[in-house]
Amino acid sequence: MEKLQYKLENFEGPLDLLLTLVAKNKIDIYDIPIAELLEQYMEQIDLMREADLDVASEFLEMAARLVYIKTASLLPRQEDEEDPRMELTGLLLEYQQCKAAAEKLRTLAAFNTVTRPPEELPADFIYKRIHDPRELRQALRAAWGKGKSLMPPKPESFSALVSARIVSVASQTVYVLRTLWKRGSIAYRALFAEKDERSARIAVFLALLELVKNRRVRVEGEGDLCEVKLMGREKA
Amino acid sequence: MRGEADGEGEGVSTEELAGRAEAILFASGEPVALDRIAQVLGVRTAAVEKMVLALQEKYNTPQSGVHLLMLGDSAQFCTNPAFIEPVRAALDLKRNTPLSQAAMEVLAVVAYNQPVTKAFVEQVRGVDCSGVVGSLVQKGLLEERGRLELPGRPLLYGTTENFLRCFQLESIDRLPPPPGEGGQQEQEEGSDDDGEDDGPEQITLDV
Amino acid sequence: MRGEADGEGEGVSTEELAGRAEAILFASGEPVALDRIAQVLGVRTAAVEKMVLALQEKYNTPQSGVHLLMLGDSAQFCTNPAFIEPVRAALDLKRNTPLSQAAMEVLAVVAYNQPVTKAFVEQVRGVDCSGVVGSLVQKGLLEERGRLELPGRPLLYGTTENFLRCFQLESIDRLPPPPGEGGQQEQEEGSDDDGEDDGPEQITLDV
Repeated sequence: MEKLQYKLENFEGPLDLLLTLVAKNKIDIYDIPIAELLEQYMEQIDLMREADLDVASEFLEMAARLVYIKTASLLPRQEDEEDPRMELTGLLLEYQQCKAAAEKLRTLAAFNTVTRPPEELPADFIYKRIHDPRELRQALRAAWGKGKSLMPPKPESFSALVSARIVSVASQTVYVLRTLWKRGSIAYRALFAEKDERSARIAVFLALLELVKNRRVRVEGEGDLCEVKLMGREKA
Repeated sequence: MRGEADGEGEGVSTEELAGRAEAILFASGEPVALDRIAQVLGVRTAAVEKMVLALQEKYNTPQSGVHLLMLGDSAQFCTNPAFIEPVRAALDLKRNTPLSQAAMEVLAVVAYNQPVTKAFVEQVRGVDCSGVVGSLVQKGLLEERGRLELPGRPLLYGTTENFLRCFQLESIDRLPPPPGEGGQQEQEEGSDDDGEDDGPEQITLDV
Repeated sequence: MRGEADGEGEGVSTEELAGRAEAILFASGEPVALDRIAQVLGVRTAAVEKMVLALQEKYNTPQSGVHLLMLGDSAQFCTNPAFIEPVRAALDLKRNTPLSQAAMEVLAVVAYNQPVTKAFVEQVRGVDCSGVVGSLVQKGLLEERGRLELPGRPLLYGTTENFLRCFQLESIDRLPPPPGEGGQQEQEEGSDDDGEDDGPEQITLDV
């Protein structure tokens, strides 16, 4: 086979290099003489290394692949078993098509038109969507609990640091149920609205989990619109 | 094609020169000095002036979507001002995204308590609301309503006519009764409405 | 303003509607979907198609500085390609550096197989393509098209309207038929006309 001197940087990748070798040696892509191709491929890689250049890992990976294919093709094969070289053939054909398609595209490329930047119109920000007024009520409800739970702690709440009262989950189970018996449902956040202490809030949360697990209450909706409902008794 | 750019106006038809001027004016979003066009086309400024006049005659009709303006010694294409509204509608709709939950909450707090300061809204929601309030003002849903006579003279905010339109309210009195929760604010006006069984007392929590 | 967005095309003359469409296309600068124009003008998309055809007839002459392109389902104004040099000269635009071989290959794989993942492109080319894909997205030639519902939910890529413009295609269907399989380079030319059955599925790999 003819000796070739290429620079690897000139190739788009291992497939490109292989295709070049195939073309130069007029190799039948459907019946690749894998041993010879491997030999030539390795020569190129070695040349690169001699030149002290970094060989991209993809090139080494392909070398390993070729070695594998070569080994596999030496082994006896079942009749229905595929020629291990076929996978390589497939890869090369695909890449060949890719290159051909790229050439076709290149003939179309024009870059000969210029477009205009969008005109800077004074923006009209006025809101125009139509809403149901009840959304406001819902939003107010959602907003209300928030401040309570997110505002900076009141001075009293620091006393808890000293007295560290532990709030029991049981007491908060009673609290949740009692609230729901009265009301049937309540906004999730509102449940926590008056619970300034962390331990109380945790207890309410745990109580809620327990009640959900025991199918006493149901939590519906998501985010700020989340509602807690008593099960088995719809709100009158 | 290449040579022409360095400018010999000769040998090129007047129509083609006008087309080049048109292309240059179109591609630039900004006003282009006639001098500059003359230089590129390799013709006198007076010739460019003529072209621009001819282009104006072609473009500046009431039905045309595009007009050509003279601004001093420059020319600029712009949208026919008569069609600014459909243009806005086509390009601006992105700005009309639905209100976020945060915006809705701020709006609700203001609507039910107006006029209120931003600090009040922030206290209720427990988070900074400057950005949201600003954008609601920009959207024409909130407006400034003077200042509170307190240290710092904070601005007061209220809802607008546009707010009433968006929420299909004839007047601000027609707001749905506020939910009773949270215990303290309900005195304002809401819970007097009968049908609301979530009155404030029902939410009273035992701590 | 409100009315037009919700659309009453009636009561407005065809010329005025065409003018509005022209204004929208002009002001946008970018490709505008005909659907969108139809929605804003309150007419059917078919009517907008007609307007665009009429505008194309008016604009797309050899002497005109401005052309109207159809790009997929969108339309966009741009300069007459014949006048690119004076436009570049006047606006100080750099000549586009031609796309690298790698970029052309990536574009080709995406164009013929879109939407595709980067992994697919890399499989065909046998090399990492992250940098190239990124720069093509930045150049506005490729765009993200959602994610594939597979582990890792990889991003999908497709070509843009800008790609269509730069490659002078009215729609992606107008890509030349893909080069056939079995592909010694010479065969491509032949397979152009008859080789319809070498459809893109033959480039398709299982990812």
